[in-house]
Amino acid sequence: MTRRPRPRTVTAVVASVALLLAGCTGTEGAQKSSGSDSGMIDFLNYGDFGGGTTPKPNYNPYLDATKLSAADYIYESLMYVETYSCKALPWLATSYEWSDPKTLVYQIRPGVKWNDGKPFTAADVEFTFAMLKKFDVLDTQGVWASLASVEATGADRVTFTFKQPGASVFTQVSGVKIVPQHVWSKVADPTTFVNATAPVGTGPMKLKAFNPRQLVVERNPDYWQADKIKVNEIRFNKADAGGQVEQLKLSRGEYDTNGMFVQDIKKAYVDRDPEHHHYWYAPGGVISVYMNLTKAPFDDVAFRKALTTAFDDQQVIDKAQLGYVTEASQSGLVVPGQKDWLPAGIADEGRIGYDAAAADKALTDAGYTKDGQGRRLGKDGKPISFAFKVPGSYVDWVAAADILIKNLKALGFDVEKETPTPDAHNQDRATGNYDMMFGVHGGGCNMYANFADPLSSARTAPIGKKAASNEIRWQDPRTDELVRTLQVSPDEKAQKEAVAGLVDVMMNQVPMIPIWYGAKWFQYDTTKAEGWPNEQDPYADGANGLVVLTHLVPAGG
Amino acid sequence: MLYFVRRAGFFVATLWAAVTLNFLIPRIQPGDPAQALLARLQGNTQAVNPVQLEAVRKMLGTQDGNLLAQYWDYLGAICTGQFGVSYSYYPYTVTEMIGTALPWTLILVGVTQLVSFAVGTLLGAWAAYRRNSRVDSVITLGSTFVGTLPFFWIALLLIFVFAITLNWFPEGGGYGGGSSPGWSWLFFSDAFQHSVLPAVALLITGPIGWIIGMRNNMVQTLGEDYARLARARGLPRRRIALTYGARIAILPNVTGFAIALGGLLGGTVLVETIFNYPGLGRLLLEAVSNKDYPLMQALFLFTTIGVLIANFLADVTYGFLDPRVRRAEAV
Amino acid sequence: MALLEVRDLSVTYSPRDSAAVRAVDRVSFDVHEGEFVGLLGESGCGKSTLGTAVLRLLDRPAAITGGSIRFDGRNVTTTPEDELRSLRWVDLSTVFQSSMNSLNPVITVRHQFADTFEAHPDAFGNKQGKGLDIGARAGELLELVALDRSVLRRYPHELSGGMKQRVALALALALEPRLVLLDEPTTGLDVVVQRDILDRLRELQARLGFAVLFISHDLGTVMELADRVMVMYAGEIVEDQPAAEMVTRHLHPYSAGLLGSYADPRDEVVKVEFIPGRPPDLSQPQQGCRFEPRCPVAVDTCRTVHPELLPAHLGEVRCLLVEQATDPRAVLDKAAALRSRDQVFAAGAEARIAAEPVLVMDGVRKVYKTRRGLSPTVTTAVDGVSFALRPGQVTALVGQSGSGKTTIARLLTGVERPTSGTIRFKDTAVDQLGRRALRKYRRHVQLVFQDPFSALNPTRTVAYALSRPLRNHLGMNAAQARTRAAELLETVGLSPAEQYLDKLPHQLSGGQRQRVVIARALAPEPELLVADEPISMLDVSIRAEIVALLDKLVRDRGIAMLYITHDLLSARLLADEVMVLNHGVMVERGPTLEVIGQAKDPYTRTLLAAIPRPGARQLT
Amino acid sequence: MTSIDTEGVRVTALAAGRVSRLPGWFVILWRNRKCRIGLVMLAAFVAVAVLAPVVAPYGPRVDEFAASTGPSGAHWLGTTARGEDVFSQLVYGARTSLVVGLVAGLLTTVIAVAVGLTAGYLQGVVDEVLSFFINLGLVIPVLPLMIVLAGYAPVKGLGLIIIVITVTGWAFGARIKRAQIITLRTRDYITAAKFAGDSTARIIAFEIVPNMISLIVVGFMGSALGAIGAEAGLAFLGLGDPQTTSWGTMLNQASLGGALTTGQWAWLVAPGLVLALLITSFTLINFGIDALSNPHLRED
Repeated sequence: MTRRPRPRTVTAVVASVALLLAGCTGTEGAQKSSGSDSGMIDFLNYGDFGGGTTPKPNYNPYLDATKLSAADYIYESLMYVETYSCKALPWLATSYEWSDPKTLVYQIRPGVKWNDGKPFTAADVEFTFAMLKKFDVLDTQGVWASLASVEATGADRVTFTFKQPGASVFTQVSGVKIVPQHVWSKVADPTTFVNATAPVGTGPMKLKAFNPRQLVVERNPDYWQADKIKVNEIRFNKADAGGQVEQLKLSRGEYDTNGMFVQDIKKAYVDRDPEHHHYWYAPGGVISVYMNLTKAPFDDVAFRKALTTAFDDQQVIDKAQLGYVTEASQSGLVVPGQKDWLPAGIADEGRIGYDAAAADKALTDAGYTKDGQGRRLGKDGKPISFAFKVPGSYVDWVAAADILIKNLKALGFDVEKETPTPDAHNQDRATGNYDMMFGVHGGGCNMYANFADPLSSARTAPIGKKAASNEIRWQDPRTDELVRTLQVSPDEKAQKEAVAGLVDVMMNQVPMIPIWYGAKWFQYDTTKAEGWPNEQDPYADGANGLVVLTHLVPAGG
Repeated sequence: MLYFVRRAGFFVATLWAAVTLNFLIPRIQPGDPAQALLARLQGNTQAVNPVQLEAVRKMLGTQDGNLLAQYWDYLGAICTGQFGVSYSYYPYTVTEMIGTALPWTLILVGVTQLVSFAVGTLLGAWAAYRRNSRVDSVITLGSTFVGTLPFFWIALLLIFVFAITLNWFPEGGGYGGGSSPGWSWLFFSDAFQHSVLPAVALLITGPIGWIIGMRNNMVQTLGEDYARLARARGLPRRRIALTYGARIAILPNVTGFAIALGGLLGGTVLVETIFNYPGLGRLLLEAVSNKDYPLMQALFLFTTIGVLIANFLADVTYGFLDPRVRRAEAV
Repeated sequence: MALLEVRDLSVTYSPRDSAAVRAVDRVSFDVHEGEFVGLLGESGCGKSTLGTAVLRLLDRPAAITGGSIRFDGRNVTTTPEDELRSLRWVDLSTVFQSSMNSLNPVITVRHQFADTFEAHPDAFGNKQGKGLDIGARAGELLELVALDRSVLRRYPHELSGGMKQRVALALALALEPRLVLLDEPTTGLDVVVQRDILDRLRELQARLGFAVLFISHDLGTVMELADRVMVMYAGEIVEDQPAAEMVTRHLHPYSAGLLGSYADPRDEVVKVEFIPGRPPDLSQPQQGCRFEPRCPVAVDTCRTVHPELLPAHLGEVRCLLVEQATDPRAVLDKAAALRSRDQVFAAGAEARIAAEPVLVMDGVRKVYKTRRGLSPTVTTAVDGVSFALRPGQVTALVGQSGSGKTTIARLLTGVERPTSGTIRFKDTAVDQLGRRALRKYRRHVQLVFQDPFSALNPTRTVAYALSRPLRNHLGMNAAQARTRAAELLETVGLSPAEQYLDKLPHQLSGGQRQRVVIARALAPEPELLVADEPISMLDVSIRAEIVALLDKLVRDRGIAMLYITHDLLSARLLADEVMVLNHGVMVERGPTLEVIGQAKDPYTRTLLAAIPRPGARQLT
Repeated sequence: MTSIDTEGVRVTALAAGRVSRLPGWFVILWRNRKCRIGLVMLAAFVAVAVLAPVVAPYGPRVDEFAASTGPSGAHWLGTTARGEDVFSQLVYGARTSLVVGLVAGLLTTVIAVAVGLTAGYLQGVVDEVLSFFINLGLVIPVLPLMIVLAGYAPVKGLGLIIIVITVTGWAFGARIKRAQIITLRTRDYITAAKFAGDSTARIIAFEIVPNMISLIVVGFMGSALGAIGAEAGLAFLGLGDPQTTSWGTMLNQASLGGALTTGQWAWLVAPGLVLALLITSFTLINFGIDALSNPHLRED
C-alpha cells in the first residue's frame, strides 16, 4: 500500500517533461493552422491589448487610457469615422441629418441587438449621452461642451441640439460609444466601473476569456452585420516584452496583425515571408518645426517663409525615419488622405522641396545677411544663434533634428541641440520656453480641431503659462475668423472655403513648418486572412480595427 | 529596552523620511501623468487631443493647491493605508496592483535568493575548508569572474541562446497566453517553464556574494585561536570546519541574507524587465515611466518597509544565532 | 628517554612578499616526564614559534625546515594530520597565549568539553568509555581549577578573562595529558588573578604529574615555577640550567642581563640593569654570536665564530667566553662590573626634599551615569581622592585595572571634570577650564603613553611629532622647531639626533619609540607629566633604561610626575610616594618604602603577595 | 572583515616607497600578480578611452553605413540599426564608463569621507544626526531610488547619472569610514596631538586621513566599480541619456533595435564583454588592496 504513490509521481514527472517539451514549440505549431473549411477564420492573433504590464480586466469604453482593446470590438458608435480619409460610415445610425445648424438627427439602425439579446433602441443613445453629461470625466471628447440636449425623438430617431452651430463636433458626437441602458443604469459610479464580466455591447465580438497574457474575444453571431464577420475569434497577446522579442514574434508570424515600431521592417519582417508579410504605415499627425513666434527672428514672416526650403525633408525621411513616412505638406493637411480639402493651385499638394540656395537667397533678401565668417546675422546685426530642443530619448526625432540642425548650420545659423527629457520638453513647449523644436498637430478627421488646436488664439497662453494647444503662440485675427467659420458652418462648401483660407495662412505666413507625417504602425500577415487595408485599398487605416474586421476574409478565399 | 526604543525610533524616522522623499520627488519636476498616459496610447506621432487630456486629468484627480496641505493629506492617507488609485491602471487601486504582482516576485526572487544563499554559502565554506587547493582557486576565481559579468547582459545572452536560437524556453512573461492563472497543473507547469530562464539568470550571479563572503569569513574564523586550539585538541577536521569555522562564519551572511531579502524589489527590476516578468520590479519601472505617482510611491514605500523589517529580522536572527548578542540583549 | 625530544629544529617564515626569516634555528632540548620546564625569552626571540612547532600547529607561511620532534620516542615531525589526531590532547595539550579567544564563542563551555571527549573516545582521561558522564567529568575538571560547575552552561563571552583561562586550563587537563604546553598563559590578566592561576597550575602539576613546557617572558614567574629554565635569544637557546642555578649561577651574559632587570621591590636597596641595543634581524644572514652586538664582554672572536650550545655547569650554555674560560663565573663578574657603570639603575631608601605642590587634587569624586534600559546606573569611579604633586617628585598611583587610575589621569589632564571636589594647577582651577583655557593648560601637562606603538602616528616622522608641540605651544618656526627637536632627542638619549629626526616610527625599536614619546612630552616644557604604565609594553631587558631616563628628567628639570602602574617594582624604583587605589578609593598612601615595606591595607598586601619570588620554590 | 589594518597598509606603502622612486602604493599593488594584471587592463582601457578618436575608425554617431549588418572587414562588429559602426561606439563607450567611474567614484568617496569623518570624529549630536542619514541611506532601497530619481530628473545626461549614483551610493562608504575613524580616534597619537595643541581640523587632515588612505582607495575603487555598473544598468533600462554613447545605451539599443532578430550577436555580446572586463580590472586591483589591508586574505 505504501508504495502506491510512487508510479504516480513518475507519471507526473513524465507529464511535466512532456508538457515542457510541448511548450517549447507548441504555441507556434498550433497557431500556424490556416482558416477552416466553413469559409471562416478560426482565430487571428493580434498584438497588444493595452493595460500595461499587469493588465486588469477593464472594458469601460470611456476610460480611454486604461481600457483593454476588447472594448473597441464590443462597443460601437452611431457613425464610424475612419481615420485615413475621414469618411463617416453609417454604423449604429443608418444616416444623419442637420435639420438646422444647431440640430442634428440620427436615424437609428433597426434590428440591432445587444449581445445579451435585448434590442438596441434610441433610448440607449439618450441614456448614454445623459450619463456622459452627469459624469463629465467620461466625456473624453468633450461633446457636452457644445451640446445642449440629446433626446430620443421616436423609437429610431435621436435628436441632438447644440448650443451653437455644431458641425465642428460632428465627428466627436458620432464617435461616442453607446452603452446599454439596462446595464449601465444600474451602475452606481460608471467612472470606476470596470465592466469586467460579460460586457454587454452591440459589437461584432463578445468577451471570451481574459488573462493578463491573453485577451480573447469571440464572434457575436447576432451581430447586425454578422455576415461580414468571418473571424471566429481574436486573440490579443500581451506584447510588452519590448523591441526585440516582439519583433521576433512578429517575424516568426506569431501575429496576424500588429501595430508596432520595427527598426528595419524590411529585413526583420517582410523578408522573412515576402509573400505574406506586409506593412502599411498610413500618415498620422503632422510633425512640424515649431518656432517661438514671440522671439526674433521667428516673428518675421519673411524669415519663416525663407526657412520652408531650408530643410532637407527627404533626408529626414530616409535616414531618421527609415523611409517609413512621407513628406508633409506645408498646407497643414495630411495628404494625400485629405487632398480633397486642398484649394486649387497648390503645387505638389503643398510639399515644398529642399533648396538651400533658395533659402539662402530668401534670407538674404529678407535682410538676414551673412558676415565675413559666414555667420547669418539678425536684423540687429548680431549673429543669429538659437537652440533646437528635442527629447533625448526619441531617437528618431533626435536623428531628424540632427539633419535639420545641419541644414540650418549650412545657412550660417549658430544652432545648439538640447536634449531634455520628454517631460521637460513637453513642459517647455507648452510654456513657450524654446526657440525651435518639433511639435505634433493635426492629422485628425475633425478639420476644425486640426486647425484650431495649433492656431487659434483662444488656445494659447502668454509665455511662461501653459498653452492648451497653440504652443507656437500664433495670434492672428484672420486665422481666428477662419477657424470660427470652420466651427459653425454646417455646409461643406463654406467649410472648404475656410480650410482654403487656413491653408493660405499656412503657406504664406508659415506659423510652423511641417516636415513629415508621423506613421501609424501597421503590419499584417495574409497567411490566414486577407482584406487588410493597404496603400492600394485604403478603406481605413490599420488602427480602425472594427472596420478592418468587417473586411477580413479567409486567405485564398 | 532603550535599544528597542532606539530601533523603533529609527524605524519610524526612516519611514517618515522615505514617505517624505516619496512625496517630494514627483513634485520637484511635475510631469503630467495624464499626458504620459495618453502618450503611451498614441506614441509621439499623433497630436494630443487637449479635450481628452483635460478629461483624463480630471479623472485621475491630479492634485493642486498648497504643498503643505497636500503633504498633510498624503501623510494621513498613508497612515490609514490608503495608497489611492493607480493612474495607469485606473480605476484599480494601488493595493490591488501590488497584490497582483507581489506573488510573482516573491516566488521567483524569493526562491532564487534562498537557493543562491544556500549554494553560495556551501561553496564558500567548501572553498575555505579546502583553502589554497584547486577547488578553492576554481571557486574563488570562477565566482570572481562571473561576479564581474553584468547581470542584464547575462540575461540577454540567455534569451538569445535558449529562447531565440534554441527555442527551448519562452522569451519572457510569467506564463503563456494559453493558460490562465489558477490552481491548475497546466498553469503551474507553464509558469515554471517561464521562470526557468529568469531563475537561471539570477542563479548565475546570485551566489557570488555569498561565496566570497562565506569564504573570507571562514578563512578568518579558521585562523582564530579557537579553531587552532580545536586542531590541537585533535578534533576531526570536518568538525572543526563546521562548528569552529562555518558555524561562526555564517553569522554575517545570515544578516546579509535577511537584508538581501528586504531589498528584493530593488534587485528584481532588471530581471523582471528583461524577462518581462509580471512582478513588482517591473511594475515599479512602469509606474515611473507612466508617472503613476500613487503606484510608484506605494511601491517605494513598500520596499523601504520591507528593508526595514528585514533589518529588524536580521538583528533578531543574529541575536538568536550568536549567543554573544543574545545574552547581551537579555541583560 | 625523554618525553619530548626536540633535535635541531628549525622553523622558517617565508612570506611571499618579503625575505624569509628563520625564527627558530636548530633548537634542541628535552622535556622529561613530570618535569616543569620554563622557556624564557623576549618578544620576537622565537619562543612562541617553537611552541607552535612542537604542537604541529604552524600555518603557512611558517614551516618546519629542519630537525625533528619526538614524542615518547615517536617521531611526529612529519606525521600526517590524521595520524597526529590520536596523539593530540591525549598526550600533549596546550593553553594558548591569549585565551580570550581560544574558546569557540558560539557554543557553551560544556559543549567544548564534549567535543574534546568525543574526539578521543579511547583516551586515558576518558577511560569510562562511552558511558562517560560528560557533565560530571567536566564539572570535576572545572573544580580542579576552582571554578563552579555552573560555568558549564555558560558561553565564553559571559566569563571573565581569568575564568576563561581557567576553563582553558581545565580543558587542557581533560584527557590527563602527559605534557602541557603553556604559552604565556596569564599575559594580560590582572596580577592577582595571574598569581592565583599559576599557583593552581603548579599544584595540579605536582598532583597529577604531567610535564609542563612553560613559555613566558615573565622572568620572576618562570624562575619561581619551573624546575629547569631555558633562555632563548634570536631563535636559539642560549642557556639551559636548573631554575635555582639560573637565579644564582647563570652563565650566559644575556641571562645575566635578563635577570639583572629583575629585582624584588621589597628589598632595602633595589637595583636593576638593562641590556642596550636590540635583537638582530633574522631575515639577514647571521655570523658570529648573535648576542655579540649587545654583549658587554664580547671579544673579537665573538664577531666571527658562532658558539654552540655546550654543557657547562649543571646545564648547557652557548657562549665562546664560557667555553674558553676555566671558571665560567669569572666572565660574568667581569660583565657585571662593566655594566654597573651606566646600565644600572638603583633606588635607595633616602627621601627627597618636599617642595610646593604644582597640582592639588582635593576630595575629588567622579560619578558616571550610564543608562541601560530605563533605570540609570550610577558608577562611582573615583571617590574622595586627595593628593598633591610636587616638582621634582614622582608619585606612583598603583591599582588593579578598573580601580580608577585612568579616571584620575583624565581628571588631571582636564579631559573630564570631577563630579565634586577641586583640582588646582597652581592658580588655575582645572575643573573649571573652558575649551581655550584647556588648550593652554595642556602646555603644562603632558602625557607619556603605555603603548609606544600606538603613541606615535605611523605615517609621521619623528621630527613632525616633536615639532607640533614646539610650534603650537612655544610658537617656534619650522627651523627653530627642528633644532629644538634634535636637542630633545639628544636629551632622551637618541644620539646623534640627525639620524632619528626623519625616521618613521616603524623604523625604531620599542624603546626608541618610547624615548621619542618622552621627548615629545618634554617638548613644551611642562611642569607636570602623567605617565600611564610607560614600561609595561616594553621588553624586560630595556624597562630599566626607560625608568632611569624618566627619573633623570624629572629630577633634573624639576617636573612633577604622576606615575600610573600596577607594577610595584618600577614604582619602587621611581616613586617618592605611592598611592594605592582600590575601587576608586585611596586605600593607602605614603612614602614608597613605607608602603611597600610595611603595607597595612589588605589589598596592598595581596598585590605584594602576587610578586613572584624567583627560586623561592627550590628554597623552601 | 570588520577591522581593516589601515595603518599597517600605510606603513608598508611608506616602506615600499622609500625603496623605489615610484609611489609606495603603486609598488605594493604592482607586487601582487592579480593586481598587476588588473592595473595593466585598466591602463589599456584608459588608453583606449583617451585615444578614442585615434582608435575608433569612425565617429560614434556617424550613421552613414548600411544598417544592421553583421561583422565585416569595414565594420569589425557590424553596424547598428541606425547604420552606426558598433566598434567605434564601443571605443567611445569606454570614455563614458571611465568618466562615470572616476567622477561618481570621486564624488561618492568625497561625501563618504566627509560625512564619515565628521560623524566619527565629532561624535555627540553631530554623529547622531549624520549617523541617522547614513543609516537612512543604507536602508532606502538603492535601485528603486535610482530609477525614481533618474526617471524624474529634468535633464538626462551623464551629469544626472553621476549625481544619481552619488546620491544613492555614499552611505555605505561613510559607515565604514565612520567605524574606522572611531577606532583611530582613540589612538594615543591622537591624544598626543591634542596635547601638542593641534586643532581638530589639523588632527583629521594630518593624523587621521593619511592612515585611512588605503581604506579610502578601496572605497573609491568600490564606488567607481558600482558606478560603472549602475550607469550601464540605468542606461540599459532606458533611463540614461540616449545621446551619450555608453555600453549601457549600446545594449539598450541593441536590445530595442532587434540585434537578436537580425542575428547581430557581436552588437549584443561586445558591450557586455568589455563592461565585464573593465569591472574585472577593478576587481583585480581591489584584490591587491584587500590582500594588503587584510592579512587573513593574503596569498601565501
